[in-house]
Amino acid sequence: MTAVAETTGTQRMTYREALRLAMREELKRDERVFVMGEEVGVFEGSYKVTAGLMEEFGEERIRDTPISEEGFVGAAVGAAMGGERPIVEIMTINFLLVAMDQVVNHAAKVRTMFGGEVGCPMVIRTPNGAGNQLTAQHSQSLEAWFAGTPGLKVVAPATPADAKGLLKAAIRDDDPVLVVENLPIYKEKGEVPLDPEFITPIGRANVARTGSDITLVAHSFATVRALHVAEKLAADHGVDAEVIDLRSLRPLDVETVAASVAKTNRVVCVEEGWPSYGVTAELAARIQKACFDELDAPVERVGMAEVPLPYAKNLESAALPGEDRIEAAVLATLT
Amino acid sequence: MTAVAETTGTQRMTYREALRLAMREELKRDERVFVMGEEVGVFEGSYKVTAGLMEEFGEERIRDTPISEEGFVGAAVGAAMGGERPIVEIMTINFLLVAMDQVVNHAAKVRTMFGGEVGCPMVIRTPNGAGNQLTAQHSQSLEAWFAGTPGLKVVAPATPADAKGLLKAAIRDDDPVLVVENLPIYKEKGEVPLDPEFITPIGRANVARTGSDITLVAHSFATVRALHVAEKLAADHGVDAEVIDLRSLRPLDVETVAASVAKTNRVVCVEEGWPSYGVTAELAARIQKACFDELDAPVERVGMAEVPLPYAKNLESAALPGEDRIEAAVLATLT
Amino acid sequence: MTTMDPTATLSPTDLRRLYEQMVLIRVFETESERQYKAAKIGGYCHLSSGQEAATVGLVHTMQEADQLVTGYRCHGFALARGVSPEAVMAELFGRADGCAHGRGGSMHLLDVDRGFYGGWGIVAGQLPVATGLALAMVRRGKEQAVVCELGDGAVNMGAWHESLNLAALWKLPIVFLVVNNGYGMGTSVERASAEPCVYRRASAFRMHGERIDGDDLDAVVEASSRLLRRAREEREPAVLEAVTYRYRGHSVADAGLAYRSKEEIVARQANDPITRLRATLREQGVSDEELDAVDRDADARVAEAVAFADASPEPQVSELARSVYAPGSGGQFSRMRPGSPFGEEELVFNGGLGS
Amino acid sequence: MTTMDPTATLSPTDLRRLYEQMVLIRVFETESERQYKAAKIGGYCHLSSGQEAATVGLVHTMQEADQLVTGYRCHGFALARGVSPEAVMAELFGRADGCAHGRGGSMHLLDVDRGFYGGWGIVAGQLPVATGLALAMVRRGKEQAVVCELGDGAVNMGAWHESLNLAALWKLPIVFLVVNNGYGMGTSVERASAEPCVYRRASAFRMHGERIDGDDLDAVVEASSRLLRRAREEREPAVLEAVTYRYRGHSVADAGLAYRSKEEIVARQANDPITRLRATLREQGVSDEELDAVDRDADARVAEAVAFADASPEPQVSELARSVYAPGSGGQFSRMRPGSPFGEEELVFNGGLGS
Ligand SMILES: Cc1ncc(C[n+]2csc(CCOP(=O)(O)OP(=O)(O)O)c2C)c(N)n1
Ligand SMILES: Cc1ncc(C[n+]2csc(CCOP(=O)(O)OP(=O)(O)O)c2C)c(N)n1
Ligand SMILES: [Mg+2]
Ligand SMILES: [Mg+2]
Repeated sequence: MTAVAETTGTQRMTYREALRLAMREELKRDERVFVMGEEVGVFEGSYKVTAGLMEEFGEERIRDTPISEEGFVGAAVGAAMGGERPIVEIMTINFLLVAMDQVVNHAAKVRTMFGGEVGCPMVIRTPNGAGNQLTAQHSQSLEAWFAGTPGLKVVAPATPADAKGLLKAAIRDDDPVLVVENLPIYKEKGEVPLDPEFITPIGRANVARTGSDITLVAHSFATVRALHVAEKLAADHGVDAEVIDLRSLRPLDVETVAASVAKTNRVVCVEEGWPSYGVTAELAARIQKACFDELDAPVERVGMAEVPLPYAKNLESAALPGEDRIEAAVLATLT
Repeated sequence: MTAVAETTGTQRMTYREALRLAMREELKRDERVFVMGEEVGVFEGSYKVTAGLMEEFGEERIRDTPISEEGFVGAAVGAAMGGERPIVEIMTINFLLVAMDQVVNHAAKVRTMFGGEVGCPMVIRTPNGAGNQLTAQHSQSLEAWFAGTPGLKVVAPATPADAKGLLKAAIRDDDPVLVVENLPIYKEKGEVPLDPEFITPIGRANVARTGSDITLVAHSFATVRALHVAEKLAADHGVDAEVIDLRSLRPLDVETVAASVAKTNRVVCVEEGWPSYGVTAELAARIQKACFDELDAPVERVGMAEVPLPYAKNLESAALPGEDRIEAAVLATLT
Repeated sequence: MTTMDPTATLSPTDLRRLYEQMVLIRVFETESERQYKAAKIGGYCHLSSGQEAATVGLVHTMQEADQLVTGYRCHGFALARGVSPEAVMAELFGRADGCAHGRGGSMHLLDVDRGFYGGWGIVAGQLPVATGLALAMVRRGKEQAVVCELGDGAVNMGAWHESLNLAALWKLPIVFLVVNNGYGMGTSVERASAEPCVYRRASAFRMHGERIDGDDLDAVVEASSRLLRRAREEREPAVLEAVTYRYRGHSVADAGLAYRSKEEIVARQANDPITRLRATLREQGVSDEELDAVDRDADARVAEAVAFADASPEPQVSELARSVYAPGSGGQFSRMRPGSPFGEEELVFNGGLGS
Repeated sequence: MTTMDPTATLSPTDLRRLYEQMVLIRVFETESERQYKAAKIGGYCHLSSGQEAATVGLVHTMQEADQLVTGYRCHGFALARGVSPEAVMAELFGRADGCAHGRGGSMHLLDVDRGFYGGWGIVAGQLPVATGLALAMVRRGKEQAVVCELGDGAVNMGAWHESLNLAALWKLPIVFLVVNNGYGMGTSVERASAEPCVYRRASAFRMHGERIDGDDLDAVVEASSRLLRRAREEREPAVLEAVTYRYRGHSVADAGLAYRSKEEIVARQANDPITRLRATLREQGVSDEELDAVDRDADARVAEAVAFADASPEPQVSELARSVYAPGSGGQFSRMRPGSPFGEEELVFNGGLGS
C-alpha cells in the first residue's frame, strides 16, 4: 500500500483494500476518528478489512471489543455525542439485530429528539450478503430496515472506488451512517482514486452502464450481478440494458432512476435480500408514481426467494437472485 | 364479562376487552397456553389488556417478568419449542427492538433451519401507534420489518371483533405470530362474537366498506382513519370509496386488494408508520404489478411524515397521517 | 459552577442551597402533575418526588466538566444541574424555548452546555451511551467523569451487563447511579432481580459497588464525591446504589396503588429527605421563617416557569423536519423527491430537512 | 439410554465407552476439516478438537428426559448425545438424510428425539431459548433439566445476563455450561471479560457457580452430575465453567495462530483429555491393542459416515419452501400470489410453502 503516498491517479485494488485505505486516510486526517469492533485489531478483522491498522494506529484507535454489539454500538453513539468520530465494525449485518435498539432508537433519534442541540456523527460498517452456505441466521440483507429509519443514512458501495468514496463520505458526515459492505465483493478488484480528498457523495446514484432497452436498478452485490446480466443480454439477445447502481438507500436518488426509466420505459429492480417489504418494494412504489406514464410494463422485482436461507448448496443457489433469474425477469419484462 | 358464559351471539365491548376475552378463552381451552410479559399480572397490563387474568389463572400462567425483553421473548421461543403455547406481551412495539434478534433470528428461523423437526408456536402481542406525544423513541410502527421476515406471520386487527378473532387464530397457529395491536384503538368499541370457536383466519383481508370510485387500503389504526375519511368523502364530495382492511401483513391478501382496484382503478394506501420501505411500499409494488392495466392513476401512499416523531403537539399532529391528509391524497388521486 | 473538587462535607451554605434545590424540585414536580392534568403537558411524565436527596446530592459532587446521562425520570436532575425551570417547563409544554425546543418533552431533557446529555426513554438504553461518553473523555485524556443514572428495574436489561463490562474492562471514568426506588413500574426489586442488592452485581465485573441511604443527603454526597474522584483520577468505574422511594405513581397516568399499600407510602414518607434536611437546618439555627421563605420562593420560581412556558411559542410546523439531519444534508436528499409519499414534499423536503 | 441418575463415579465400562466417544469425536472433527477442504462441506465449520472430555462428560450425566442446547460448535455434543455420525456428516454435506435434512449444516445440528434442541449460531442467542425450555419443564412439573452450552466469549452478551437472571428468579432447572477454551475467536478471555473467572458471574444472580478442569473427565462428570441433580430435584440453576482448549482455529477458515503462539498450543496439548484418559485405561489394565482397536473402529465409523453422506441425496429444490411454515399454512398464503416478485410463484408458493 505504499502507493498511498501518492495523491493522484488511481490504483487497482480490492474492495477490501479500498475500505482499508479510506480508514487509514481518515484516521490520519482526523484525530477524532477511531475504529471499534470485534476482532478488528489483533485478529485484523474477521474479513481482514482492518488488517494492519492496529499496528499502524495502536490499540486505542483500533479497539478490540468483547462480543457485545449492543454495548459498543451504544458506546459509539455516546462517543459521537461527545465529539468523537467512531467507526464501528459489525462482523455481518445479521449481528446488528442484537444492537437494533441502539441504532434505530438511539443513534437515529439523537439529533432531532434533542432539538438539534447535539448530533451523532458515527459510522457502522457491516457486510450483508449470502452465498457461502452460512445458513439462515447468517445470510441476511437487512439494509431496507435501516433505510426505512428517518435519522439514519444508508449507503451500499458496489465497487472498490465507491467503497473508498462512500466510506470516507460517511466518516466525514455529521449524521449516523450505515455503510453496507458485502461479503462476495470484498475480493473484487477495481481502480481506486488515490486522492485523499476523493469522496463519493451520499445520495447520488451512478449509471453503471448506459443502455436504451430496459433499466436494471440495484445496489451492493446485486449491481455486480446486474452488470453481468447486462453484458449477457447484449451478447445473447441484443438487449441494451441500462444499469443504475443506487449507492445510497437513504437518501435514495430517485431522480436518476426515473430519468432512466423515462428513457427505457421498462425496469427490473434487483436486490440480494427479500423483496417483500424490502429495497425493491420502495423502488417500485416510487418508480410507478414518478414514471406512471412512461412505464410500458409493471416494475419487476427480483431478490432472494422468501425463505430463511437453507444450508444445502443447491437450495441456497436456487434461493439467491442468480443471474439466470435476473435475465429471465428482464426477458419477461421486455415481452 | 359474565356474558362470556354464553357461546352465541355477540356482545359490544372494547378492543382491549376483546383481546382479553380471546386470551381467557384460549387459556381455558389449552393448558399449554400462558401469558408472559412486563406488568401483565399484578399491574394488570400497562394498557390493562390482561386485567383480571392473573386473579383468574394464577401467577404461573400469567407471568410477570423483569424488564428483559430479549430474555423473555427468547424464553418464549424455547418454551414453544418445548411444547408450550406462550403469549408474550411487549408493552409497545418500540421495545421489540431490544428483542429483535430473538424474533427475527431465532423464532422465525427455528422450523426451517432445523429441517422441520421442531416448530415455534408462539404469539407476541404488542401495540404500535402514536398520537399521545410519546416522542421519538415511543411512537413507531415497525410492523413492516416483521412482515418482511420469512418464517414469521404478522396480523394487525383494526376492530374489536378481529382483535378477538385474529388473536385466537394466532394462539392456535403452529408458527410464531406477531399480533400488532394499537394504542388509539384499545378503547374503541364494537360487536364481538362470543362463540369460543370464532376466529378470524390469517391471510384474509376484509372489505370494510364497499365503494366504486377509489380504493383505500389500510391496516390497524389507519383503517379507522380511512373509514372516517370514506364517510367524509361521501358526504362532502360524493366520492364512494372502498376500504380494504388488510388484517394480515404476512401473509398479505393481495387478491382482495387487486379485485377492488380492478373495480375502482384508483388506490391510496395508508399506514400509521413511515411509508418509505414500509407496508405501503410493498402494497404499491404488488398493486402496480397485479393491476398494471387497471390503474388510472399511480398508487398513492400516505403515512407518517418521515421524521422521528417530535413531542410538541402541533408538530406531532402535522407528522401523523391525519384524516385531512388522507382526504387530500384521495382527491388528488381522483383528479 | 465550581471547578474545584467538591468536598464530602457540606457547609451550611451548601446545605442551604441544596435544600432550596430539593424544595424547588418537589414543587416543580407537583406543578408538573397539575399542568399535565390541565392538558398543558402530554406524553409520558415521570415524577421524582421523594428522590430529591439522591438527585441533588449526586449532582452537587459533579464538576463542571463532568457529564450526566439519565433515564426518563429527569426533571430533578435537569434542575439540579442548573437548567432553568423555565427551560424545563417550556420543554414539558412542547414549546420553542424548551431545552430541547419542544421536540423531546419530559423524558428527553438535556443541556449540552452543562454536560447533561439527556434524558433517555428506553430502559437501560442510556447505559451504553453514557459508557461511550466516558470513552470519549478517555480518548481526550481529560480528568472528567460521567454519571449515568438508571433505575432498579434497568439492572435486569442486557445493556446493563454489556455496559458495565466495557466500563470495567476499559477502565472508564463512570459512576452508574442506580436510583433504587423500590419498584420498576409495579414490580418490586425482589420480584425482578435475582440479586435484590443491586450494588453487588458490580462484582461480576470486578467493579466497586456500594449501597447508601439515598434519602440521607450527607451519605449521598460523601459516597458520590469519593466515587467520582476515583473515576476521574484513577479511571475506576463504580456502581452507587441509592435506596429511596417514589411517592407518586410510575408516571402521572399511574395511581401507584395497585402494587403497594397506602401504608407503605406513608411509612416511607417518614424518611422524607426534605423533612430530614429541614430538621438539620433548623438545628443549625436556620429559622422557620427563612425556611418557609424558601418554600415560597420555590412556588414563585415555578409559577414564573409556568408563565414563561405558556408565553413561549410553539415550534413552527414549517420546520417539522429541521434537525432530523445535520445542517447541509438537504442537498443529499434533493434527488429523493420524485415518487415520494403524499405530503412528504411539503412536510419534510420543504420542512427544513437537513437545513 | 439409562434413565437412572448417572453416578459421579465412572465404572471401567463407562470409562471405556466415553473413551470411544472422545476418540470418535476427535476423528470426526479431523475428517470434517478434510471434507471441508475437499469442498464437500461449506459455510462456517467449528471444530471441538481438544474439548472432548467436557463434551462427553457432561452429556454422560444427562438423563434421557434432560435436554441439551448448544452454540454452533456442536458436532461433538451431537455425537455424544447419540446422534449417528451418518446423520451428522450428512448434515455437514447438506444432504436429505442429515439430522436437519440439509437445511441447518454444521452450526445447526439437532435431534429432538434425543432432547437435543440445537446448535445455534448467534453468540449467546441460545441462552434465552434454553431458559425457555427449562421453563416449559417446570410448567409440566417434570423432574428434568436443561444443559445450555456456551463459550467464554458469550458471557459478555446481554443475553447471558437476562437469561441467568430469569433462570435464578424463576428457579429453573438449567445448568449453563461455559466451555472456556481460552478464546472467543482471537480474543482471550482476559481481553474480553472484566471478570475472567467466568463462574463468579453467577453470584450476580445468587446462583451457584464453579470452575473445573474441563480436560479432567472425572471432574467434569462429578460436577455436572451433581449440578444436574440439583437442577432436577431442587430446581436450582447453576453455572459450570469447564476450562479447556481449542486446538484448531476458531473455524476451519482460521489458522488459529494470529492471536496465540504455537508453543501455547503445544503446551496445552500436554493436557490432552484423550491422552490422559488413555493413560488411565492403561493403568486399569486395558491393553494398547484394545485401545488401538478403538482408534481403528473410530476411523471406520467415520469413513462409513462419509460414505453414507456422500450417497445421501441432495434436498429437492422443488421443496425449497418446505418447513418455512407449519403444514397447512399454504392456504393462509394462497391469496398473496398476485404481484409477487419474479420467481416467487414457482420457488416459494409452489415450492412447498407450509405444506
Ligand atoms: C426496553 C424497555 N422496556 C420497557 C419500557 C417501559 N418502561 C418504562 S419505565 C419502566 C420501569 C423502569 O423502572 P426503573 O428502572 O426502576 O426506573 P423508575 O421508573 O423506577 O425510575 C418500564 C418497564 C421501556 N421504556 N423500555
Ligand atoms: C451476536 C454475534 N456476534 C458475533 C458473532 C460472530 N462470532 C461467532 S463465534 C464468535 C466467538 C465466540 O467465542 P466463544 O463464545 O468463546 O465460543 P467458542 O467459539 O470459543 O466456542 C463470534 C464473535 C456471532 N455469531 N454472534
Ligand atoms: Mg425503580
Ligand atoms: Mg471460546
